[in-house]
Amino acid sequence: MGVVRIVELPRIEGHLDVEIEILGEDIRVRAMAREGIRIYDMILRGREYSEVPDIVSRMCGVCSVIHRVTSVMAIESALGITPSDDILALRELATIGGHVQSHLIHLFYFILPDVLGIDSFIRLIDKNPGLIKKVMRIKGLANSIIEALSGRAVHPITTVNAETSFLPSRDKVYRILDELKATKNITLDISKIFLEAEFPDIPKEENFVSLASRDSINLLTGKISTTSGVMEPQAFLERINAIVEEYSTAPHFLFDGKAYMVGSLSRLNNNYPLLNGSARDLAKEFNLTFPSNSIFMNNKAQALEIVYFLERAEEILGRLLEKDELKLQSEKKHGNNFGLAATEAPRGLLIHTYQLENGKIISANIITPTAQNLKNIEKNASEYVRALLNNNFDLGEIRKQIEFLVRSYDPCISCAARFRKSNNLGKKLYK
Amino acid sequence: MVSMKNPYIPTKAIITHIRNETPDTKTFRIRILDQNEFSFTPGQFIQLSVFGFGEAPFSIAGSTNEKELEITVRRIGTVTGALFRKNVGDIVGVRGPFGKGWPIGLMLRRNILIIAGGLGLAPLRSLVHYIILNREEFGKVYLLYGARTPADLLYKDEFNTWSRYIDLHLTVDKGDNYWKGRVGLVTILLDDVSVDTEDTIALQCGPPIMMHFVSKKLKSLGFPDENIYLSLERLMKCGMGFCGRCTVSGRYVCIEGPVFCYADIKSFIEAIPEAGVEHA
Amino acid sequence: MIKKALRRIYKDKLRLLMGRLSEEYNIFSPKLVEGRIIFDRIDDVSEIINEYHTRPVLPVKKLFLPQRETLFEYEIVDNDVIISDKLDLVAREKRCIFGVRACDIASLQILRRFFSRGPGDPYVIGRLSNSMIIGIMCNSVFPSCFCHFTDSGPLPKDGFDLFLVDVDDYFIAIIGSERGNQIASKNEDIFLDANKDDALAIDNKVKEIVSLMKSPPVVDQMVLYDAFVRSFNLDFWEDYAKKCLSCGKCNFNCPTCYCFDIFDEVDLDLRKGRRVRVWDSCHFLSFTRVASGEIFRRNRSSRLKQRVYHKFVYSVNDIGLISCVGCGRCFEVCPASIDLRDIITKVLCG
Amino acid sequence: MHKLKVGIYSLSSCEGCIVQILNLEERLLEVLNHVDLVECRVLGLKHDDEVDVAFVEGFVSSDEEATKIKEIRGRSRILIALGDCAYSGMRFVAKDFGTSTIRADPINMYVNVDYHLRGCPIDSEEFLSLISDLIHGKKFKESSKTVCSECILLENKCLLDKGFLCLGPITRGGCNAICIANNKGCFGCRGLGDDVNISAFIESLKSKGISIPSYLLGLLKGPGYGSSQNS
Ligand SMILES: Cc1cc2nc3c(=O)[nH]c(=O)nc-3n(C[C@H](O)[C@H](O)[C@H](O)COP(=O)(O)OP(=O)(O)OC[C@H]3O[C@@H](n4cnc5c(N)ncnc54)[C@H](O)[C@@H]3O)c2cc1C
Ligand code: SF4
Ligand code: SF4
Ligand code: SF4
Repeated sequence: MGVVRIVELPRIEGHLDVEIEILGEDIRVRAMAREGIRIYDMILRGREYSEVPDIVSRMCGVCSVIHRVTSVMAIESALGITPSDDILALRELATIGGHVQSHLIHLFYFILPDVLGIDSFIRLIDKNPGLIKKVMRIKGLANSIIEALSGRAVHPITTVNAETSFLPSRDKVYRILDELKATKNITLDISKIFLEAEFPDIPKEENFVSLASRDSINLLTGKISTTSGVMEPQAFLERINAIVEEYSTAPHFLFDGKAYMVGSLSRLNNNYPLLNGSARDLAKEFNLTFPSNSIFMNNKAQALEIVYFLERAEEILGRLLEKDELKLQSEKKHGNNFGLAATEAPRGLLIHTYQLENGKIISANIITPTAQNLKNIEKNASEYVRALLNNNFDLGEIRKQIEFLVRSYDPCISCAARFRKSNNLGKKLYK
Repeated sequence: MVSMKNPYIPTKAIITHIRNETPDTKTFRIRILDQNEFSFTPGQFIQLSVFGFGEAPFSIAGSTNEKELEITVRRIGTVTGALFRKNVGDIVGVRGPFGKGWPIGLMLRRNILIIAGGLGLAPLRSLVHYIILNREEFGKVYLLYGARTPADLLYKDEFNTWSRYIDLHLTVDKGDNYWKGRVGLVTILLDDVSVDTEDTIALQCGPPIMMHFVSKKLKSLGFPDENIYLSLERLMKCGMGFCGRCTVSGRYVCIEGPVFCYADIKSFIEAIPEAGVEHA
Repeated sequence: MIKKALRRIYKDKLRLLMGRLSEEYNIFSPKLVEGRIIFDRIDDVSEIINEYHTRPVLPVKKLFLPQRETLFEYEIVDNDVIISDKLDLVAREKRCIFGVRACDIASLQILRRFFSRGPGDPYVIGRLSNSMIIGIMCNSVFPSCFCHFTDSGPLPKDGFDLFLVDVDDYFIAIIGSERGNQIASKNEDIFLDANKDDALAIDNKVKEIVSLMKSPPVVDQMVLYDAFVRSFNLDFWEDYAKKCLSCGKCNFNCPTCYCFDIFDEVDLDLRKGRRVRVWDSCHFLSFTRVASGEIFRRNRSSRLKQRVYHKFVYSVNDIGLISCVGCGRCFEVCPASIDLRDIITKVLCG
Repeated sequence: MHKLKVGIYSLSSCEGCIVQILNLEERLLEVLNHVDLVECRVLGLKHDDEVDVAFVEGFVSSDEEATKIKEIRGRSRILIALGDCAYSGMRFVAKDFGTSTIRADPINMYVNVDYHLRGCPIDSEEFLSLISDLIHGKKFKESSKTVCSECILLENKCLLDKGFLCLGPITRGGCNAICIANNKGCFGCRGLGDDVNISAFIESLKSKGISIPSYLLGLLKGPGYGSSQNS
């Protein structure tokens, strides 16, 4: 039947082409990252470690918070610094702000048009201004959490750490708490739009990877949970490998030779028992069951997470306010100059590793969620095409559905893209 | 206590007439509301507000005996751009007049040599009108005026009238097919007239580079410093000597100027390049 | 020896006094905000800090000529403009500024003189006349202080209502105006009679402070003026220009730098707008940029000289006073550490 | 009144400048009352026709992107470079980006740029004032202040005096010294100010005992390295 190329898939973060090739029974979908090269792993070499957080936060404008926090934690681990619990709590708060912001952009600006059959969220300005205002209010709230903790919503300025002990003023904290309380119902309202939406059901996902959690859904620390068990991040790193596809400027990752999925859905699949509060009630109300094998459920998982994270933020703030003084001193032992941090970005597992020498970076490796998802996207999209063909969908419709499917992974190509097709950099970086 | 009137607040005024002078220059006639007359000395300026865009200084180009005021404006930026989009009947704001104008007292019964370049004719036009109205009070009057091209000459349709009273000489930097007059910088016109340097007051206004050369030439012709006057252009925001932007050597161009005597300028410690005064 | 009337205020009575004053006046004072001491409105007298050893980051001028101020607002309706003057707000507010040091008091006198010229600037002058000034004498000096040289401190000559000199457990209050006098007589329980030694105590304190100060040898101000006039074209200015970063910090931090910019701000509808003024700096290239693109002080040295000459020459021509009060703020904040005392010494020594 | 047709485009970038625009929330709605946003991939808007104003974020890293920026210029009346990527090829954030093997060309290497909004990310207030100027037909003027002077207006304590590196004295203002207000030295994401004095700045760092990063010396090298392009 031929080849369909979706050029610069609209409504995702970054530039991705998707090529659907149908040659009889042979169906292949290629996720072709087109973002120009932004080789962060390379430009970090030779830099002072203190410059790293400012630079890596520029990997992505949507998830700049988590990149910043992850790099700081990896460098701390290289220097033998263990941040105090209070520092971790403050960082988790900032991260939550980032996640909620990112999920809202994904769900409303990117996915909602698919649900409503329109081209853009901004068409609702006239049709449903009330909804737009609600979404903007919650997004504003998420941003104000980031701002209070790190100075700016995009490319945060500080990361709570021992060196720059920066604390939000109590004023700001109370304002945020008030707003969290005042907007509870709005958050529930807007999440329900996705929880009640009908999505296609394709039970194809199998390999879910995320941080393993103990008492709340972990975002910053912990082991990694996979279908082959829970393991230390280092062990996980040894079992994944990057493939350089000549059609893509981003690496594609496999775990034990197989495609796997990271993101909201993986987090909930692996940690569902920890989902509590209103999010849990909502899951029950809408008969959602986790683990789920459908990628479209990733959208519902994000909607639940928005509710969960905002309640979690309220809880953390309340807890911190009760303390007379926060402990911002970190423990310092001798570091061995190698640092690794595995965290949960809005879109899934994120790993930064750095090797230092005399305070300078000699190598860096940043493994982003989207890069880890790309193979999975290709695999599931191929199967979805087959299923659609079997149901006699025409190419136009198939194209739409594939866009929807790819979008549901919430891909972020800005983070993932790493090298140029024409040179061997990719091969060098990922031997 | 606080004085009654707030000098930062412009008086409302209405545009009553707009005339195109050149492709980028227009003359606006403005009537100040609730005010029957507007008195000023030629050489003074006003601050004109276009609400929403800001305020800028413009020389008064009209006649002293008229109730309405005229300014000639070149479109160059924010305020002038917005003014050009205005129509007859639109409201603007006016503060002023500000500054000291041409030294009319000193000029009485003496010969006058006026040298203007480009838009610099605007503040001199009101002087020309004044002289014509009071022609018998002055001796010989020369007006040497240069523009870039014939199309850039301001107030062309007044030249005939002017010529009946004063000695008008024109030049352009670059002529066209119809131009029969002089071509060259305005300084060449100084060769066309023979003035008595002792009893002539020279007044100039124009781009800095023009005034620089004119001053040099006047000096070489033997004009005493006391008989040369020029109008300086500096950035000014308040017009009342507060914002500090227009000072030269600590002198406020908006209140002590814009017209300065060359002899004064020479005593300034800061360089005034447009007057050809460069210390150090 | 001081000629003005003196009283005694025991330190534990200060808050009581400020409390009473706050019933009539809005109180402004140095106050601790996130680790910095800044001049600001205080809601409660407990915010008045007892710490007299650091001075606010920005001088008191910001309370009279704010960093940013709306001069008037307007509304464009059909083809008309309705202007609403913001001056009323200024005129209505009664303020009491507490904790002003001698150098800042002197700077207010300079601003008063300057902004009274011509039609007068009703905002600055309005605030000056609505504000009661309660000064306080420095207990120690900063490394950059040289108010003795400029004859502006440590004891101010005039321009205050009350001026407190810190002596052990009490203040000697110098009555500087009729308004100050009234306050004293209305609060006799707080303003006790001064002891006959108190005038001497002030004298000693002044001597002590002056002896701590690193100020250039005092010269007659006309001598200083002439020396500056003679030095305009000397080469050493280039050396300073090489060091100066043209960052403009010295302007903003100087209690007597007043230059400003004015512009209009308008909402997207082009209906409601306001005319705003903000501080500007003669160190910026844009300061003298005219429409034709000409910049009259393109050389860094000409801009640096503009600031310094304004203080010691132009200001004397204009208002009869030098407009440096010897606070040293400009070089305290200067990233290049260009010390004005150094410049003065150079100028005086030839 | 004719509403301006506006497009937002991105080349190689993190799209943070667009996120910064989206983060205006309700104020963005007000802007959208006055302009027609006709094209923006992230928002799913396609237009392929002429626009009055094109905002472009990101730098050029391939021939494809070079073609794309020329195509955009060809159909836009006013073109605005958004952020440090588009303005300088991200040199002011990543300092030596683009000087090595990586291609990161500022867009004005390929097309005429009418205005720049500097910073990484752009400052939302500055974006709003640019939009307002465009709507009202004014010329946008970027700040002539330095970050250092904006910092003192906020009455922050100087970080240089505390011994931290801060590029405020040589960096063009307009961000309201947001980094220093958050207790972190400016790293110069808005590029150099008017007539800055880098060698004097290096001297002053030396005298304060602050170690001098190598890129500062690099800044001294060539002319045109970030000098004002908005004039
Ligand atoms: C005493 C006096 C009398 C005058 N008389 C007249 C007169 O009779 N007629 C007349 O037309 N003009 C006159 N002028 C000049 C007039 O005031 C200016 O043309 C006017 O202020 C321009 O205002 P604007 O808002 O339109 O321009 P602006 O928007 O202020 O800009 C004008 C130009 O300045 C440059 N510029 C300004 N700021 C910057 C910046 N930050 N960065 C880069 N470039 C910048 C730009 O090149 C711009 O095109 C007079 C000026 C004075 C002082
Ligand atoms: S010039 Fe310097 S020392 Fe003098 S008053 Fe201003 S800041 Fe203080
Ligand atoms: S503070 Fe220092 S470096 Fe900055 S402009 Fe003033 S003199 Fe120059
Ligand atoms: S302070 Fe410096 S680094 Fe921070 S936003 Fe401003 S220019 Fe950029």
